[in-house]
Amino acid sequence: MPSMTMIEAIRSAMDIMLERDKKTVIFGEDVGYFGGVFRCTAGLQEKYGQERVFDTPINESAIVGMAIGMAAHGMRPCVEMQFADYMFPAFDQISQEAARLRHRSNGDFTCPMVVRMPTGGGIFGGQTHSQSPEALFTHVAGLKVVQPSNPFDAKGLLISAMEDPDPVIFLEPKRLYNGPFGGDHSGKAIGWKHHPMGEAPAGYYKIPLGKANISRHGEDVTILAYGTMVHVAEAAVLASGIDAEIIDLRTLLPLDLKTIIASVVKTGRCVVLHEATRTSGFGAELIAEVQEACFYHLEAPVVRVTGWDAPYPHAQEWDYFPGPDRVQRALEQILEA
Amino acid sequence: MPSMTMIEAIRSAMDIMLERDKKTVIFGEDVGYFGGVFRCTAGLQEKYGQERVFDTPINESAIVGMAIGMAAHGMRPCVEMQFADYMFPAFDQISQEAARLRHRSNGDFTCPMVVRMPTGGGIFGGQTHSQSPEALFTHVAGLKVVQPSNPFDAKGLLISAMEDPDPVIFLEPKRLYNGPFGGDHSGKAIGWKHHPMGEAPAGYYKIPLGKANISRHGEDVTILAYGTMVHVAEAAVLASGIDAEIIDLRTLLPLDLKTIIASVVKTGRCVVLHEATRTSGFGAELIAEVQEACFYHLEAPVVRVTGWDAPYPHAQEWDYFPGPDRVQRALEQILEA
Amino acid sequence: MTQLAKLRFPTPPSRPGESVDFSHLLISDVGQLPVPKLDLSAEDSAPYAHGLIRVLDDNGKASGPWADYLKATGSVKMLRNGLRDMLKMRAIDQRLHIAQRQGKTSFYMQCTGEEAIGCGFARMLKKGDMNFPTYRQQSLLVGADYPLELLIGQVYSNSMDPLKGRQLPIMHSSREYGYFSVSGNLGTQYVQAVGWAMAAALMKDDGIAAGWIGDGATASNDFHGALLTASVYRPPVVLNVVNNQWAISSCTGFAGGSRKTTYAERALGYGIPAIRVDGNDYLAVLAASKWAIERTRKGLGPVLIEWLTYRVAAHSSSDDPSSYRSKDEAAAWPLGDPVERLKEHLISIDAWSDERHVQAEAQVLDEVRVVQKEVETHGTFVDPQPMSPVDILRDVYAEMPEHLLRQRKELES
Amino acid sequence: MTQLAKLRFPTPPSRPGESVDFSHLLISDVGQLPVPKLDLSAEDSAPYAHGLIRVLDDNGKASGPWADYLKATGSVKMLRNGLRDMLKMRAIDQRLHIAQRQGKTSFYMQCTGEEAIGCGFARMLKKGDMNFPTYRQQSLLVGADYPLELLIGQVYSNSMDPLKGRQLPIMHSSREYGYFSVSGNLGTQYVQAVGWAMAAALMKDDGIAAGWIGDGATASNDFHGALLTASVYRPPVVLNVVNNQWAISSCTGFAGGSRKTTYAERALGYGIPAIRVDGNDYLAVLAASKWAIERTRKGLGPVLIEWLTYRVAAHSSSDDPSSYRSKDEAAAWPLGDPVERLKEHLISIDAWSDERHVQAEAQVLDEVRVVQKEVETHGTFVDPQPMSPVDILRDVYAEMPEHLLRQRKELES
Ligand SMILES: Cc1ncc(C[n+]2csc(CCOP(=O)(O)OP(=O)(O)O)c2C)c(N)n1
Ligand SMILES: Cc1ncc(C[n+]2csc(CCOP(=O)(O)OP(=O)(O)O)c2C)c(N)n1
Ligand SMILES: [Mg+2]
Ligand SMILES: [Mg+2]
Repeated sequence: MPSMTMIEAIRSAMDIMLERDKKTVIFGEDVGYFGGVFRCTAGLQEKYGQERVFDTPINESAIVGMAIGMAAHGMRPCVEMQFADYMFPAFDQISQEAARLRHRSNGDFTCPMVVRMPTGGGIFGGQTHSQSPEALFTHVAGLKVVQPSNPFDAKGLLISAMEDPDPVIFLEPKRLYNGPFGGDHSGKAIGWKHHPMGEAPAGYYKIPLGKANISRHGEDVTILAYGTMVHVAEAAVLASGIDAEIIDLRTLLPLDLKTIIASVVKTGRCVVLHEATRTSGFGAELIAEVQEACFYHLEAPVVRVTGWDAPYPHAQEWDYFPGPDRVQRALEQILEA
Repeated sequence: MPSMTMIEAIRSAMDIMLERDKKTVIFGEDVGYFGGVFRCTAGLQEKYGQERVFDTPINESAIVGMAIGMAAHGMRPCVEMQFADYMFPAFDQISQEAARLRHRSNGDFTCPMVVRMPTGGGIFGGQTHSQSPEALFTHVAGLKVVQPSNPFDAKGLLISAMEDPDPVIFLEPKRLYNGPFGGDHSGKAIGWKHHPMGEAPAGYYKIPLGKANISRHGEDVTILAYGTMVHVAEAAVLASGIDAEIIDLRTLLPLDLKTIIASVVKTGRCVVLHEATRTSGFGAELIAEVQEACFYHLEAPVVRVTGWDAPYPHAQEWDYFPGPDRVQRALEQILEA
Repeated sequence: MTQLAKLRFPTPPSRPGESVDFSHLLISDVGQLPVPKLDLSAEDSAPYAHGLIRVLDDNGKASGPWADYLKATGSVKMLRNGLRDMLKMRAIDQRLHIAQRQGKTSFYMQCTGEEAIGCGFARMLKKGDMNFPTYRQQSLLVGADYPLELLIGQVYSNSMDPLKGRQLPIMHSSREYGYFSVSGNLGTQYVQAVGWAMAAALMKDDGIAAGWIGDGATASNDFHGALLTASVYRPPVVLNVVNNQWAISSCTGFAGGSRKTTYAERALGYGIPAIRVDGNDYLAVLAASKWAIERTRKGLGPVLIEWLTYRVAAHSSSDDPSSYRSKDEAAAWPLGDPVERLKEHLISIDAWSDERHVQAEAQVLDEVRVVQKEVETHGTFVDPQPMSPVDILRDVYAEMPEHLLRQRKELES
Repeated sequence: MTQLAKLRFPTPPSRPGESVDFSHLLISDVGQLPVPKLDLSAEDSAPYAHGLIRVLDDNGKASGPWADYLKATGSVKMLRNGLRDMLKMRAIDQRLHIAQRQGKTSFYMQCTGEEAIGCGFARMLKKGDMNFPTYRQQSLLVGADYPLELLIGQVYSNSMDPLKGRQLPIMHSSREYGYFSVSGNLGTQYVQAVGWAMAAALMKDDGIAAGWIGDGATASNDFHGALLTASVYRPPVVLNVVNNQWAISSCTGFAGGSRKTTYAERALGYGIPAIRVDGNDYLAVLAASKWAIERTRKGLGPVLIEWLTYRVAAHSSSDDPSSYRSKDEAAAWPLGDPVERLKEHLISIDAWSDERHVQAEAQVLDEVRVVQKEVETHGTFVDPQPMSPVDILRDVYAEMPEHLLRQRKELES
């Protein structure tokens, strides 16, 4: 199997869908001729032409609004928000329009659309290039919310998303675009070439939405993570020697609660990770479900390791980022509890 | 003390602040001459003139954007979103601009502003006049989020909000505007005149932000609620005869965790209520904190009674609304657990 | 001393008790504007954006180039049908407004005074075209012969409602009849119309899209997004602005409408040609719609139409306009009433009479009443017929995911 | 067969390897536009919105009514200072761009080619006025004599940074120097500028606000919100559009810029007068700024200025424009380089010389270098000086609420 970066995997998924389904269109800011500021669409306009892959004005609400109109007509738009931080102008179109169309028209109109966006910190982007808004999307009934942690999943999940009959928010952890990242920001770059999940079939395949992946089996504590934090969890487990089970959620909505429950029932302990600010983050939802379903199996409160409740600072990025030290400490504490 | 509806209480707070502080300005759609579609600003333009109380174009982003500019300059804008459902176009200005200004400018610019909005269902408003978006605001560091459940609190909290140095989201449960509502939608209207919390001083007073109110003392189970659901909780408690402690949160962010913990430690059981859709609602955050802080005191999992994960339907409003029956059932179940 | 800046606050034509002043309205005489070529440019459309396309004068006489343009395809029968459409629209509004007052529905919104616009425009569309209407564009449904029982069923949220009671009354949806699901959020759907039109072009069908927005809602941000994307990609979309002078209680001045600038002119800065049309003149509506739709379908790019009209009724059944404007405004409206004007015209060309009019009014009222009665047997708001609560959870997704299945259990318990 | 609609996709002046075509640009000759009265209306501003205000011709000669207008208040000294400002701006950009390449800062954005605009505009403002700049308006700081050590400290995110390293380099903030905190989100601050101006009017101080936006960002929704609210309330705000032809990799056509319509013209539909100015002509910048600011301060309402210029450098230190446009574009830009043009003009009136220029360049470079060195002793990106992590939690609120106190404990543990 070829080895791919996450960028290449995402590009490959779009390439395949452009090829397979003439109704697929791709657009966004700098997405066309240039191929996207993160290069995810590089070469696609040249290959498929301007009518399939094109640039847009800098107006995220219009990008999603156009996509809704196209999807309702019968096309399959897959659009890019240049950064997740810039989806806010489009949040009205996403949450009040796209997510509701099927329900409010009783299925007369639907909205099969994918909105891709790079998310998370780790590139010194400051407060407007680092946010993780996944919790906001998971509060919207009618959306599906996906976040891969590696190229293999990214490609398979994106193909599933592009074939899904409902609107899907596809969050791409930008710190993982070129290689796995467990929190070691000393500058040593490890590419996806040296990671097993960097291998992915060249052709069409799918990873189903709504299914988590147990990325490490363990007995003592369950770690719930997604995106970059999966790798941070792995680093913390490696450093601590703790026998943790790491669940890579992959899809946040709908959530694979079965896999989560089975694990927590087994381990009796659970740590939840995310990079987003803590209060009302998606970790809260995970804890609410876990404590309800596994109450009688829990031996300690579920704890969360998250970004602080503050804007993502530029220079102090690593004091903000919930790195492996903080995760390790949480693991040690929960095992003592 | 005079008796007031919630509308009158809110109006009185604005009236007093317009009088006390020349830097106060009030604006929004239909807010000026007409006095607001819910009449909250009725008479204020006539009393203070167009320069203090005025109408705006139908552009929520611009309303908040203007308010930010004014607040940064030194004024104290208090603006209205006609319905909380229509705050989405302004969510970018609120979450990415207002909430961050103090932090990102290191205090050089600040944003003392109040954004009022009617929230919740109960008036057959359908999906675009019924939503409860409080969870979204509580995920934004830098905001304060308030929701009163009665006229007395509404007035005191709004005055606090209008004097607060930071941006405050002030959610007004529209179903409570004219009277308490515990879920009996048979048509029997009870006004605030017949409720003790309908009495409020005519003059200036404050209820501090960040302090919950124990609206009923009890021993067996703690109910966490805010806005309309406080009254639903009371109705359920009355109907069931269960000795529940009802905590009216009043401020969701910052949260009065101390009061919550003290109660749950005492009762060992906790039910969380809100009208918003369940997944990633504010209930999740409450559960996350409660289970962490009170784990060794809990005798049953914390459960939530909420709106369903669907758009608020028009005709089936009462099948959607988390009424006293559902709350009672949850109380009974948690006491059996 | 320096002169200090002072804010300006727009004022309406009247406040309660005041006399009405509509003198600020720019109204050209009938016949002043020729019918331009279909590929009219934005620049050359300036007189059309500032002027007013009219066919009927104040005495019901049709004249000028737009009258001739219409005659080439139109017929007297078409006009009589148009009158019937408008009478039907008015009858529907009246009946449903009363039904709301009787508690048979929770909410209603009338389009009184604006009937010509949708009734006429819809007659010029083809199957496969798609309107993106606001809540006040029900006349498009009447002009498309939408089954009355569906229209009324939706308003009653009963078992005849094609939307299963999920939507607020008046927020219709019908793919088949070219009426996109109304959302209730202002502005959002204007840019969706652009997207639909882009899809039509990309998929090489010959459909067009028509966006609809109120004068008040042109203030919303997505108005700009729609004009901009239409200007950049030039898809087949007609962008309609229904300028009825009011947005609930705020006058059109709060959306930037003024003596000096029209909404049509806002399109020119985007390089989109625009025309301004007497929306209370059914013949002008037909003629302008025909021109704009033909142009658009031919791939000549987007066009904006400002329909000048007046909101005669309250904003909605929850509104009482007497608290913010003079009761005399509707009567003082210089462009009159669309039904009266068309009637007068038809009578003047001996194609109609007062008797036939009275007859026709009675007939449509009867038609509406009969259907209404029948629909009411399927339930009303005061006398609902039970629907399955589980329907709330259906159609949130194509398939019900597990968390909704769990909630369904809870709901049914 | 019917002709089908086909979408259009804008094209740039060049792609890599292609020859450059700027023939679409509307450029009037020097001296064509008289200086209008301060209370110019939107209608009467049409020639100004479509034309181009210029003072310097292609040979550096100043002429025409705007040159005279400027002479009435300006002086040669002012022009020489302007040249120094621009040289300083360029030196700062060069040094900090190199510093970024050396890893001393994470990010940088140059304004090469656009220096005249901010340097000139700022010189016409008064204390108490407030700019709402984008990330590329650092020339406003130079024109306001903002202390170099603060400017450089911010870019280094070190202990000299007035913003404590919280913001991305270039996102300065200074109330004192009239530079509102840059957010990084495009468009949002344009309408905040309107709000600030409204506050100035309401609080009866004589300050004005100046909004700034790039051509690409005029596509953002808040551009409309700003124009609309400015048009409705008429507060003292100057709305600036810096049209530098590019938005990262997309040409100005994707924001609707075209041969036929200018950004300035977009204001006319809102009833806001607008002028279009050669942004690479320091004298035109001074003259137009003076006129617009004076008009605004006098309470004559908002005005929009489109500054025609060219983004010579990459979008940012993360960008490489050679992959999307010809390397020859900057050289082919018909309005030349602002520094060269002002230099040439000053030499032509015997107020400057090549020698003095070389000297001045060396001098400002030295000045910048000295401050830079000093600032670097307080830490750089590769060699940071420890800051307290707890600073992250400060200033989220005026007072740290309990949940942040708990997080603070966690952070310190
Ligand atoms: C985003 C948004 N903001 C506010 C509202 C509330 N609202 C409903 S209708 C209306 C007035 C609209 O006026 P206009 O666009 O002129 O249409 P008209 O009612 O005159 O047909 C307002 C403010 C809304 N529906 N959506
Ligand atoms: C809302 C939003 N969307 C996207 C971006 C990403 N972005 C940053 S700069 C830029 C291009 C802006 O171009 P323009 O407004 O012309 O300004 P210039 O860079 O030319 O000065 C884009 C798309 C952003 N910062 N904010
Ligand atoms: Mg209107
Ligand atoms: Mg630009």
